[in-house]
Amino acid sequence: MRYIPSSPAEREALLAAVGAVSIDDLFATVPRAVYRTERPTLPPPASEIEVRRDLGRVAAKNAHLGEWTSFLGAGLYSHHAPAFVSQLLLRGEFLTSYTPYQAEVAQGTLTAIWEFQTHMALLTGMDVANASMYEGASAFVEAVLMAERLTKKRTKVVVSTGVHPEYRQCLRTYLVNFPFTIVEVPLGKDGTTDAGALAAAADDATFAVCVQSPNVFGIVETWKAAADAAHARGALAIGVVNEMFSLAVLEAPGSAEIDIACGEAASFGLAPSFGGPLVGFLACRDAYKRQIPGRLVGRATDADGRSGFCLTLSTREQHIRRERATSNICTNQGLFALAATMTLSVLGKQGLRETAVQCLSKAEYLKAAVKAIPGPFSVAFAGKTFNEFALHCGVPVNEVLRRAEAKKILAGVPYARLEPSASAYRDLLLVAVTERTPRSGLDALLDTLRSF
Amino acid sequence: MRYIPSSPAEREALLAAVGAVSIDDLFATVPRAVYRTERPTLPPPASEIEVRRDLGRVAAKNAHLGEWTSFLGAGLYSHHAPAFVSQLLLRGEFLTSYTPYQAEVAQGTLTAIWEFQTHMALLTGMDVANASMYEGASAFVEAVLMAERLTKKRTKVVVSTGVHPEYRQCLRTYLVNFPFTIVEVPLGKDGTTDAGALAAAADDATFAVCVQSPNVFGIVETWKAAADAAHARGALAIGVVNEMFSLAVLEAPGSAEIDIACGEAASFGLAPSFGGPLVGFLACRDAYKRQIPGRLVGRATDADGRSGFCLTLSTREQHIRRERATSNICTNQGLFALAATMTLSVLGKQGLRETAVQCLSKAEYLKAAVKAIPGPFSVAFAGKTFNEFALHCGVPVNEVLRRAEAKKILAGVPYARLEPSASAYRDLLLVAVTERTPRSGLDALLDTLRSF
Amino acid sequence: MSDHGTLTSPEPLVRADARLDRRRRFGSLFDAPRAGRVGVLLPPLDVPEADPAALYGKAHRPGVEGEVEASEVDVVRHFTRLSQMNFAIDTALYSLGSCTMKHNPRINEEIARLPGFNDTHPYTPEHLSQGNLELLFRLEEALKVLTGFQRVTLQPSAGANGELTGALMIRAAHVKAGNARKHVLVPDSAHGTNPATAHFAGYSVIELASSPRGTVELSELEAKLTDDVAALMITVPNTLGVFEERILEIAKLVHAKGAYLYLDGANFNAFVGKVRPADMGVDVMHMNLHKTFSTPHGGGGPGAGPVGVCPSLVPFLPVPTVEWSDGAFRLEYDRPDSIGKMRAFHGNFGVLVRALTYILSYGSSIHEVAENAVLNANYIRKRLEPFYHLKYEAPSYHEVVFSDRLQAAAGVHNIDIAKRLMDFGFHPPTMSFPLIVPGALMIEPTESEGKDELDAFVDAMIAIAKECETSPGIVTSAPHTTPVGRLDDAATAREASRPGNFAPVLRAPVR
Amino acid sequence: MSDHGTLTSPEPLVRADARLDRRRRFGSLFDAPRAGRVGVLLPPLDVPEADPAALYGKAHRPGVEGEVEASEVDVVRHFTRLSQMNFAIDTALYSLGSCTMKHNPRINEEIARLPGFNDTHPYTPEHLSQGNLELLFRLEEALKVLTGFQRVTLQPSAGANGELTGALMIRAAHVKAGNARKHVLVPDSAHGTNPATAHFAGYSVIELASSPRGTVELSELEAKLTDDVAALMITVPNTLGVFEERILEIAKLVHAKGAYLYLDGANFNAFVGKVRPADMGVDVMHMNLHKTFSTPHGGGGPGAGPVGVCPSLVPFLPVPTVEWSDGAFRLEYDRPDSIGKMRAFHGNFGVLVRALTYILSYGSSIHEVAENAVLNANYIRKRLEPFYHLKYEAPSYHEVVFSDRLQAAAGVHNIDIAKRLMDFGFHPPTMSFPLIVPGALMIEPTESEGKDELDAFVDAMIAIAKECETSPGIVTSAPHTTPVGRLDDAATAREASRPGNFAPVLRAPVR
Ligand SMILES: Cc1ncc(COP(=O)(O)O)c(C=O)c1O
Ligand SMILES: Cc1ncc(COP(=O)(O)O)c(C=O)c1O
Repeated sequence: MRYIPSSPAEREALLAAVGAVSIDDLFATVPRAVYRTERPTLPPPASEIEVRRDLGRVAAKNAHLGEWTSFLGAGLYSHHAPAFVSQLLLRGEFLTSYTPYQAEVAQGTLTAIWEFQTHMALLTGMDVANASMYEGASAFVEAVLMAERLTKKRTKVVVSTGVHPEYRQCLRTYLVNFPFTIVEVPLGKDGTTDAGALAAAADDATFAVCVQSPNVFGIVETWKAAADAAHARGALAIGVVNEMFSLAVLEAPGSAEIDIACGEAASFGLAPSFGGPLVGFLACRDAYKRQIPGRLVGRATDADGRSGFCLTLSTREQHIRRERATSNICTNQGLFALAATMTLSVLGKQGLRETAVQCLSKAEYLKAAVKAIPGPFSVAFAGKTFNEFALHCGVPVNEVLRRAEAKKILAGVPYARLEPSASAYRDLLLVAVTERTPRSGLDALLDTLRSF
Repeated sequence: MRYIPSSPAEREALLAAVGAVSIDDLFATVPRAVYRTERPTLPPPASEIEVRRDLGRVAAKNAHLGEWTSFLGAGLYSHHAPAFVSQLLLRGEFLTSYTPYQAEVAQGTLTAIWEFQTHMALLTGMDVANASMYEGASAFVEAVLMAERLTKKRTKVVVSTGVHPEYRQCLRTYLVNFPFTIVEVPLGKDGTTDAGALAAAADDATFAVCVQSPNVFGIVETWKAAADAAHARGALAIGVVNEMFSLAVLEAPGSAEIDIACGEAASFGLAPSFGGPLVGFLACRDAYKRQIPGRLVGRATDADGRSGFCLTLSTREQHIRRERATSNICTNQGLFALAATMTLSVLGKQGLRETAVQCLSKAEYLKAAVKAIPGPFSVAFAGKTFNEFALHCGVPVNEVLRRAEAKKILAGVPYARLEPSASAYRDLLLVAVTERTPRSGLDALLDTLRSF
Repeated sequence: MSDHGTLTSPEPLVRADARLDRRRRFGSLFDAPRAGRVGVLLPPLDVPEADPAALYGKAHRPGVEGEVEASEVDVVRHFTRLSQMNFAIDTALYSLGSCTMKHNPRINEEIARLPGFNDTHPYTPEHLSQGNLELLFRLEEALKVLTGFQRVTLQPSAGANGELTGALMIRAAHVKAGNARKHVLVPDSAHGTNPATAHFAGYSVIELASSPRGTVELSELEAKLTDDVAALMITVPNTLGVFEERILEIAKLVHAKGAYLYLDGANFNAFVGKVRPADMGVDVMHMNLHKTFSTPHGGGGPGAGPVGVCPSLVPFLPVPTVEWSDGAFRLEYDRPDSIGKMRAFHGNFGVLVRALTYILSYGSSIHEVAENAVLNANYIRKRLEPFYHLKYEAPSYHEVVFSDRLQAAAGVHNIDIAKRLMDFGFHPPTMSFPLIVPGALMIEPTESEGKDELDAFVDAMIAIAKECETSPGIVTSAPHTTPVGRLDDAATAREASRPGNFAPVLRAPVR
Repeated sequence: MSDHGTLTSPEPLVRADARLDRRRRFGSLFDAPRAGRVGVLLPPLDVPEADPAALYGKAHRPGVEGEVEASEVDVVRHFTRLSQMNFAIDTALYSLGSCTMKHNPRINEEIARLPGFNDTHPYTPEHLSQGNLELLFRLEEALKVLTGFQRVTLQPSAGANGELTGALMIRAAHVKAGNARKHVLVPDSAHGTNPATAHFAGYSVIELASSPRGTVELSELEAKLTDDVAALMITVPNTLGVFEERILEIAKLVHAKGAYLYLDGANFNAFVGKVRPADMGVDVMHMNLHKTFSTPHGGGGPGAGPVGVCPSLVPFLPVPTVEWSDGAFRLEYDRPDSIGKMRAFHGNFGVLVRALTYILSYGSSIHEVAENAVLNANYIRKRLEPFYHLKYEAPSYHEVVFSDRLQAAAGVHNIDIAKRLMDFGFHPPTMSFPLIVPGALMIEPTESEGKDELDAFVDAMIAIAKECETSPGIVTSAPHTTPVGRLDDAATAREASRPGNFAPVLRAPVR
């Protein structure tokens, strides 16, 4: 087999060296009842030629964003991916190394993680950030658990329903076995979380108050409302972001008294890849750093005074602290944290801002045009938005999708797909744009809407 | 501009440092009459997003081999390209370095070239090979010019018409200004070059006798016939190969007294890329190495006895010998010689042989099936073939192509496209297969032929 | 000339003199202020430009202070240079035990990058995602064949996340049966994620002391296996590389108490194609696709941790599952007993594509992976046994765990040996566990090392063992050939001496 | 901390002691016999297997003796390791003058790899190749805009091949006019390909001695410009980086004699977008797309050498040309005066795709390339002038040519300075020409170096100049930090001492 270097003769030599007659000897301690001598019932080995043919056909069955105009978002936005990024990710030194436990032979990975931490901290206005989480939803759960550890002996977490439904669903999954209650606070008419309701829901048992901005309907929330609600009761405020470009035009959670920021950073050039691998992040105030889940890289110097980077504060982690660790996370999203770091580096301050302004401008254009259509469509909420908004459909949402599909347009994500039980939002279609959506695409969607 | 690092402020600092007030000062010695102050009349700078959109659309207008079943060959064959090759070619250390003039910082490139030389020598059965030529046709021309230098004061080159017509056309182009005559020897009934005619054409003024095998009709030639014809008159024999896999099942030119082997090595995993970049090669007997055109790498040791590689015998080259150089070639096909080397390394002895046997078997299957079709088609020549053969069409060749196209099949190359003047061959379609052509593709072509 | 991949004579490749060595060093992109540099161009804005300041008022942010400013050239060079400071599988044997650092085939990367896979949004309607759903379906089928489980969820993001998924399903099943139970048993040889996972599933951890063979001590197990035990989490072969010979009895004992047998499948590489875990009585197991199934580790991730379950746990699988009916694939959310979702969207899909590519590439020969992984580890064991202490002598499978006992006498510890190995061009073994082997050197060569590379590694380890005797200072001051010397020591020491006070520099300052 | 890309203090990064440095060395794949290893799998043969021995009889060859046997792992590692021994633009400033080692944008690679371009056969029918023909058409149009020429052929494979194409067209034109003429004039500062090309076009070369400013001496030109001269081949700016101020007079003189003015466009980077060569009276010029238009040099190639021509040479262009008519692109072969073909197929198409991508990326800002290339070269000149001798003092454009005159006094030569520069992390300048500057150091930074990198390079050059005074031995024994020391010297010396007898090892032996 091409992935097993030794030739049959070399394998014989190895066997002889270890004093075995056959491979079976090496498996002698496997109970005979379960030791299999027949081959697995899989097809014969496939050559690259066959794999390309087989899986190439499978891939061709999907609608991909290179060929379709897409307004899909709802937590995952297709921004520009600079050409060099995917090419440099193929460098074996990045691709085929693992967690930089041994700093001396991993300065490349370590430097990049440290830069990722810096980017996340800068964007969120926080002091520190970790080396990555799996993705937004689990990052959110980890942030909630972290808040609980930091506040001690509290039992309640208040969550805006503007937080992505899948994130909330994950929170329920992970928290079910703890004696915690989750209180969900509904949105007001304008699509923002009602500040009063938030304050009312938080009590002295509350350890965290959580909002997302822009929220799942694309509406810009007021971080301060959550921070005030939390701090009034000695709880921590958690800010969720899954469209990171918004932070180039909107107040950073860290500047608005949010304590922990978390979410999804895939906007920085990651391919959507049907939803993964993405890259979660978690950032917080310096005082909380010892409760951060996952890895952290610090800058240090060696014995000769040379500057370098290494894993640090590891006593938080499972490989040292075991059941008392701040999380069970081990493998994280290293390569895609690197991809986001590369993308951020080349975007830079100016590119971040320009991209954000383009996203905003395109969404505003679309919203204004929708409002001008006399048909059965309207913008669902009056709140301010960034690059996504909820379209209220006076016709069945699926009919809108179908008509758009005929023009190779993916018109948006029906909110019902995210949260089928939320019947009040059954008629909403989430429509997202990015700097990659050309005017012609916007106009084609508008034409579809006008056809109703 | 993203490819120009210095910021406007840094550019000002540079200008100030050189003592210039404006950029125009630096161009002061350009005659004012031709110095342009307006911008070039090109469209505004395009972002990656726009370039992808624009050229992506252009690319989509072509029929590519991933979506079409192809029987196109005629000097360029689409063999398997191992996945790792194109990925490793993207490594900046290979991609963005130049000719390894400075051996100490180019051992990677030098080692790979030395391996390329070795592969070419092994395959052709020759003693030495060079670091690459542009592609097959110009390699052929260089071989002919080399033979002339080696024989001295002779004026005639004998060329089989089985040599690819574009190669022969190039020979005419390059030789037009020298006092040499080119004599073309026609093929016999069975598609091989007539040995008698070859011997007859060679005389004491002849410096080279040239054949290609498999020839342009896919027919296996007898190297020895050319070698005998040449050597009988003190000329050199040149063997052209442009389907290198044939050398895993067919006698090497170097084993059959051919003096110089040359041609195209693109079969080793290179993408066809509409005909370039490919990779030419030139190999010969040791005695002729000082007349080799282009670069050569040798193995050497440094002062401390460490083994390494460096450019050698450079006094043949233009940068030293100027108008007396063995060629004017400077930039060659380095990256694609590397690609071929990588492919050959992973194919290895066994993969080479297996691939060749598959090619042969598929062509034999097709030929046998064609012969069994009662319609207007026949195999044009009785000579033995490797992976390509000439199909004689009793209906217009273009009609065959058209019907095949309807099934997304590229049925072959009409010989008339290569040499419109060769009216005797007007009804021939060159049909090539490789190990990538699946049986279903072969059968689909046969179905098309049966439909006539 | 014997110049190929073997060790050189001790003659230096780099001349020694400080004056001679003027190599450049590069730090972080944040170190070099490059104000005004630009790295990307966007298309011209083709709609009227909105004014965020006017729109957002107080909430407007004028930009991200402190962000990088760099040209494309700067960035490409920076990351190229960074990469050159990394060891990787693509450069040499990477002996990091338990991590299964095997060859990562490039065809996997190619297939995962096909736009039809890579450029698809998870909320694309199902009828336009049939290829993706087919891929998920086929991967689940293949993993079912290899494990013998009833179903496999592909959603977990990594091994630890798979563990948690399994633990949550176990708990859900117990809850449904009327009693969540309180404890999870974990051998003392276990990986740190096992106890951490049990904790995050709401269980307390009871540690099982290993037998002198390094395996589960049945008497210990029986003693601790009360009715309050929800599950036993074991690792097979365990982190010593030793197979639980009495796995069938263990399973019987666990089941007799109504508990579940969880298998940490991180070491599946040792028996894939040779043993189906379900046949051993395992109820639930995660697999690390980034180990056994060759998806790249990427400097720390991503991974994927599919979990296979026995029939009784099927109702509790995360949603959605992929089903085939009426000639189409679809996502099934209507599973009332499901634990819910472990993450947004459908798992680390790109990793799953790579894993299926790998499985197809091996096909019915995939047992050769296990055979050769075990063979290679045993070869290393055999050759190094005269030089390094082996605390547990039971037969080794995919890895072998030595200790620094012999070298510690001369004041040389596992960390020193590890650092010195870098000078010889190899990635060090794992040292942080198993905790039951003090001074551990956990070596896992994987099947993708040939005899020549194994020999080179072994020769280096032997040379170091000799250096420990003849010139231990060379070892304790290693590495000598890396871009930096030891850093972690400094940080760790400082942290230990001032616990809670150590303030590492976790980010660049804003200038 | 000033750790970013500037030079370190002289403190060594690698410890000196031979005993400390045990790094592995790797030679050629041919060195390590790995009999029986396999690197690829083919699909199962799906037709009856033919027997080549039976079919071919005597002509059958059983296989290729001596070929590599290796697994995929071996091969991936080998080439990864090899690459790590190369300097490249992606790692640092690459000062190799005349080669225009500028940033190679990755978008070019991406576009050239689109299957619609990369996986197309040159004999695909024209109606199924409209995208490729459009690409060729658009690139020709863009180059026409930038050069002012009537037409441009994209066929030549590299610069030298473009030169030959141009020379053959010139000769064809003269022949058509009744007299092929005999000579081509070439300044003594010219690149070696110029005289070589003239020779291969059937002309004899007459060298023009340069003026003290390094440019064409008009009196010399007039003296040698007889009726037998077919063309003058000049380079602008020439290889000294000096612009031919009197180019318009030169063109007039040449044309007055019925000769053609050939421009070697290798240095187009100095004036692209600023001057159109046709406006200067140039009749024919090649461009090196791998220089001015950023296509990667790939360790030696490929390149592409399009040639632009004035109206009178259009009939002689190689076939085919690309034409647009009746709503479609087509290949035109019917050009009776054409010189024919320069190579098989349509040129280095993939290189052409990259070049068009680059031109679109810069668009109407492409003059910034020239402006910044010239600015950067002048900055280096300004800063190094106090330390290195400048033989020709005329204003520099894209490159500056120093010499080792000042250092030679201390016994240090250009080659030593070049080797020492490697220790500082930079690729050395060109030394093999221009021949009129003994001990040349030809430095071309290109526009894609920022001020910080220029400063680092200049600092290194200055440090070396100082070393030449204080410790010349360090310089003459350099490099000290590369995988091997000087090799070429040995070979060259041996060759010189035994001309014709030197037998370099040009390949691996068959075992
Ligand atoms: C034995 C063992 N169990 C569990 C894990 C955790 O897996 P992951 O890192 O994928 O979360 C690992 C690997 O790190 C491991 O080695
Ligand atoms: C001035 C000059 N002319 C001609 C050439 C030849 O170009 P090429 O190497 O592309 O054949 C070069 C480059 O090598 C050059 O620098």
